[in-house]
Amino acid sequence: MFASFVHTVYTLAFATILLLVVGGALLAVTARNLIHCFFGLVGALLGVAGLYYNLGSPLLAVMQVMIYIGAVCVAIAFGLTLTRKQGEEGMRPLDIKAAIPVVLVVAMLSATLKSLAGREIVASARKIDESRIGWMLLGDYLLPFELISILLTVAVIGAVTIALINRRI
Amino acid sequence: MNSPLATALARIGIDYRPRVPAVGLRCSLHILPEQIRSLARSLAGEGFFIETVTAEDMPEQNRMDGIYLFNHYEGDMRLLVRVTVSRSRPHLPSIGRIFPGAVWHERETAEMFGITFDGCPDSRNLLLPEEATFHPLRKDFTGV
Amino acid sequence: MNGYRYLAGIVTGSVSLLKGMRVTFANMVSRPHTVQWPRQTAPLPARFRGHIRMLADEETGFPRCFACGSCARICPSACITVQGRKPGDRKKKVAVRFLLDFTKCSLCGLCVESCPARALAFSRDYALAGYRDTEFRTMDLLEGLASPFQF
Amino acid sequence: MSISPVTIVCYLLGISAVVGLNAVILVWLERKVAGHMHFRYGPMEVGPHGLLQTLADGIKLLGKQFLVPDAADRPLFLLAPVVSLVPIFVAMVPLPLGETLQAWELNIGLLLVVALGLLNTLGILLAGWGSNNKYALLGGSRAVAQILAYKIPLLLCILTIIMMAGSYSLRQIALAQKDGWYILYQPLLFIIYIVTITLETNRSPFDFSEAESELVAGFHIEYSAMGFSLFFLAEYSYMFIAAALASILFLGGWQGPFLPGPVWSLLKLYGIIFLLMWFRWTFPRLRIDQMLHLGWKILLPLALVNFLVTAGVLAL
Amino acid sequence: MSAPPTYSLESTDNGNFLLNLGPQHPGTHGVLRVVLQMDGEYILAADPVLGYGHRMQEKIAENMTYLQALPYVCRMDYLGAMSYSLAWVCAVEKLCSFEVPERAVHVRVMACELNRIASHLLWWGAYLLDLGAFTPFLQAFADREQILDLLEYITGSRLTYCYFRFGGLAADVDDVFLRRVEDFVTGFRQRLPRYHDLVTGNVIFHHRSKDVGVILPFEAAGYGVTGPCLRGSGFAYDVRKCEPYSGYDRFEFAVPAEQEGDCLARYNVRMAEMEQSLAIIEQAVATIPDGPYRARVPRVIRPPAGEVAMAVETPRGELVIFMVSDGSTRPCRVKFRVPSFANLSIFARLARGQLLADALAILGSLDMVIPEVDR
Repeated sequence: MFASFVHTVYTLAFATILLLVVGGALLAVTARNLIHCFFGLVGALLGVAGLYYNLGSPLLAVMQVMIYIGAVCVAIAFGLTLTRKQGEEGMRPLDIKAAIPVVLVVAMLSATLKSLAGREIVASARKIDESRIGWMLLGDYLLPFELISILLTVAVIGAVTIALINRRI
Repeated sequence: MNSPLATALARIGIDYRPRVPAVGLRCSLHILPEQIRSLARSLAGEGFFIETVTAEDMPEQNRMDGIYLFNHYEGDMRLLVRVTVSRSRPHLPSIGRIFPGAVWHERETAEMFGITFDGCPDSRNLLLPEEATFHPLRKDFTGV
Repeated sequence: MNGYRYLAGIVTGSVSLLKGMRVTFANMVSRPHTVQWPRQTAPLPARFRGHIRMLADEETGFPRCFACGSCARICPSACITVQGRKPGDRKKKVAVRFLLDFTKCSLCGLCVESCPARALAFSRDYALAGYRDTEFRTMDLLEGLASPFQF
Repeated sequence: MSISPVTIVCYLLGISAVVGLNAVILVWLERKVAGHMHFRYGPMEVGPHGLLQTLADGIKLLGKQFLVPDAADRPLFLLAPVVSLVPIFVAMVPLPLGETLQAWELNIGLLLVVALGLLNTLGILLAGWGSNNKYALLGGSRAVAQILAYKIPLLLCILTIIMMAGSYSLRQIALAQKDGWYILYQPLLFIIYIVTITLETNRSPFDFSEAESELVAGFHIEYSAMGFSLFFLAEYSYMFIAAALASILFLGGWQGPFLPGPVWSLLKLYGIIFLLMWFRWTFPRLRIDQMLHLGWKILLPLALVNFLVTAGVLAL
Repeated sequence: MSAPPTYSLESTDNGNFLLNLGPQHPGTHGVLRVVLQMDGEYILAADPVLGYGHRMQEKIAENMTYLQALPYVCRMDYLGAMSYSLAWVCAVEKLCSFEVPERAVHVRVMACELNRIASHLLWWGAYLLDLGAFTPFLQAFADREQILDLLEYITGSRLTYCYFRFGGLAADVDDVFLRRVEDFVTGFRQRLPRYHDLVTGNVIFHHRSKDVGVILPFEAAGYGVTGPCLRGSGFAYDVRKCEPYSGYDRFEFAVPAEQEGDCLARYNVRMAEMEQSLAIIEQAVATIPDGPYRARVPRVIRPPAGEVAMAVETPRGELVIFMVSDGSTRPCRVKFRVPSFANLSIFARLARGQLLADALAILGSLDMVIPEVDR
């Protein structure tokens, strides 16, 4: 009785996370209002963080929140607040080009599901030591790590540039 | 006596006749509407500042006087300038492009007395409502 | 040199902030200046100008006002209405109606100064409140005073 | 991973109690501090020295109508206070307020708290945008500009501490200061940290997003009743979290002589909150570009130099 | 010198928008409305909209006797009401050539200077409030309260005093008052360093006010800027010195002036002015003679026909009452040349290209009283 209640709660929590990911992603691509798109993206990224957590890596989940929501999304928001010109209303987000990613995603998903069919899915990764991640990032994966850090710099510089283009004073 | 006031007045050919400053005025002039701009330009060149632009309504004599007060930051050089205009169609040249601060005074005078300031950069009402067309400081104004 | 100025700026700036914080802290531990009205009241000065009130004649207890109307004439906001009548046995008139429109009064005190009978004085009421504006629109200053016309 | 839902519900109730009580106390404290700094008494009428004034105000706010402006973006407008408030409940989970007083010992607790602190800005942006009011919009965009300036020095501060303690766990960090609080080793870092949390909690002299004399009330200009009080609750809860973090990172958390742990925790925490209030009632507000200058040109280099020096000392 | 700002309600493309600052906004100190055309946080153009508190004071004065208009005059500038009363009574005294007893002159100067300090204190607090600091406002109030107590002691009123009369005062002052004034002067002198510690030296305050809202000297003349705003731009023009009235030539005081013309200069001028006012009050208390407080003047004032311009240095600058008398009991034409009006007219010029926060700091530093602008 109690166990089933716990199970229900977990299922509900997982369903919420899924809803956040899928709903957020859909909102991000279909909403006509730019800020709605933005918050759809935030929701989707938060949901992904939840997925990471469910997969047993809280560190990754927290990093997801910190980097994607804290840094990337804030940089996007910064850009948004500086460039409120066109696109707030009347943008047509769905045209024929939108079909391409949809087709790709459907193909990828079906392939994944097909390959997983019949196997048991275990939602638990091995517990990893954070310090090992640190050593790996500063050792074997130093170059990719540094390359990724450029992403944020570019985002910030991009925001500043966009801001400066229209500055008349 | 080589005060800025005398210099400014001499430049446009007006005699400088100082008054006893018991009434707070160093000099009082009565000039023609055409002269006001050149006077203002000459005063601006000597460093005078604009104190106010206003008017006085005299319905018995069927005239209206535009009144300008100038003063100098060196002190005690208040100049009163009166310019008589017709009460029925009052027009004055604007000095708003010479003294930018005069624009507000002219807007106020225009709405209060119905004097049109030709060439004033801004002719909206200042203190009265935007759509008001009455002129409350005229003596015959008794209320809306 | 620039680096020195940069650091010096940070240090002097921080010191100035600390100075300010010292002042506010000193404020905090000093005694508050407020008067906790209505539990405490600040002293009213002797010349306090409240709304005007009518003084009574010491002998008769009648209003001192003889309705000359000089207060009503001098009042800039025309908030005084005064009427008088002559009692049979006296030479002077006595006010029978003295209304103050306190909603218009600007408390300038010109009426008190102009009164030839010294019949007006400032009251010391300052916390007036009422349920209707009419209570202050027509304040009857003769209320509570005796009248030669009452029988 | 196997915490029963009942425990979770208990924790949530406990955290709600802390959030609510903290807000009540802080609002009262803020009014009192402000009052006495102004030669006033502050609230005096409801309860002894006005202790219950906040409660009365809360009840009043409950009874008020929550207005949604016609022109507002309704879903965003309604979502904003929730987005501001909800992360607090999660961020309070790993905070240790005593030896045993901790909802959940999490090995990455510090990162979690810092990450969730970011969501406050999103709440402000949401409110600013959803209100469809120019003042609110300016407030929202200021909040976003602000976060870019203070987050990096803040993270550098935290990284330095992590480096010194060798752990992300708040409990471990506090325990690592058994022999000497980090404030003794890192006084400069403490100052930088205090400045950044003033920025993070949107308090004067950095209250740009609500800047009363410029933007009237900034991002929450259109909020009334419960919407407004939720923002209020969020603001004071973020203060609580930021101050708790400061007491754990620099002042040894609950550790101290004579008194029990939670008492020490609260003393340090409210001491830091008092410092924030003291700032607020002393300083004029900076201009937004001066704040950016402060963040990028003063705090960031100082924090970076401090970080490098600490790393060097630790490596030796 | 440039033309006034032009803006159009339609030009909101390219990210610009119009911001309606006021008429109810904590930064405008009254019912002033400023329409701002903004590009993000920057102001492209500002257009002050006046008249929300317009009461037609000039027409009121023309419809009243000289004495009746006296209470109304105070209502224009409720923070410097003494100076306004003084200007009105001095204008009438000049028209009628009344003599004022020496004692009354001293009390007038004392009351006006106390009022000036009170007004500057309020400005000090309100300006810091504009910059986002709260404590200065009430710290200033704590001291201002003492001045109001003093003025209430002699006038019976705290804000709109109506204390001066033609030829003197409404009532005499006593020794208690003089002693209290002396106490206040010494006490306030001791408290002034706290003001400087809290604000003047503060690094944030310096950043917010230095090089912000610079009034250039030639602009000051073009707009007729007066008072501390003018003296912050390098002109030591003070009516009390240039055209001494009401016995100001008997007292020794300096006219503080600064060269920079920014908000900080205006701030420093006002702070220095408070000290000068203290010096004047001190001298007035020390030299106050015995004697009548009011000259005998006719009960009905009927000045000879003529015109008079009476200039007075109010806390905000030069007030000129221009009065035309036609020999009747009522003035024929009264013009109030109010200092805030001139000082506000330069605001649009100063606000252009500034950040919103700076514009409000500039507005605060000009020390406006909106009922005075609107009249």
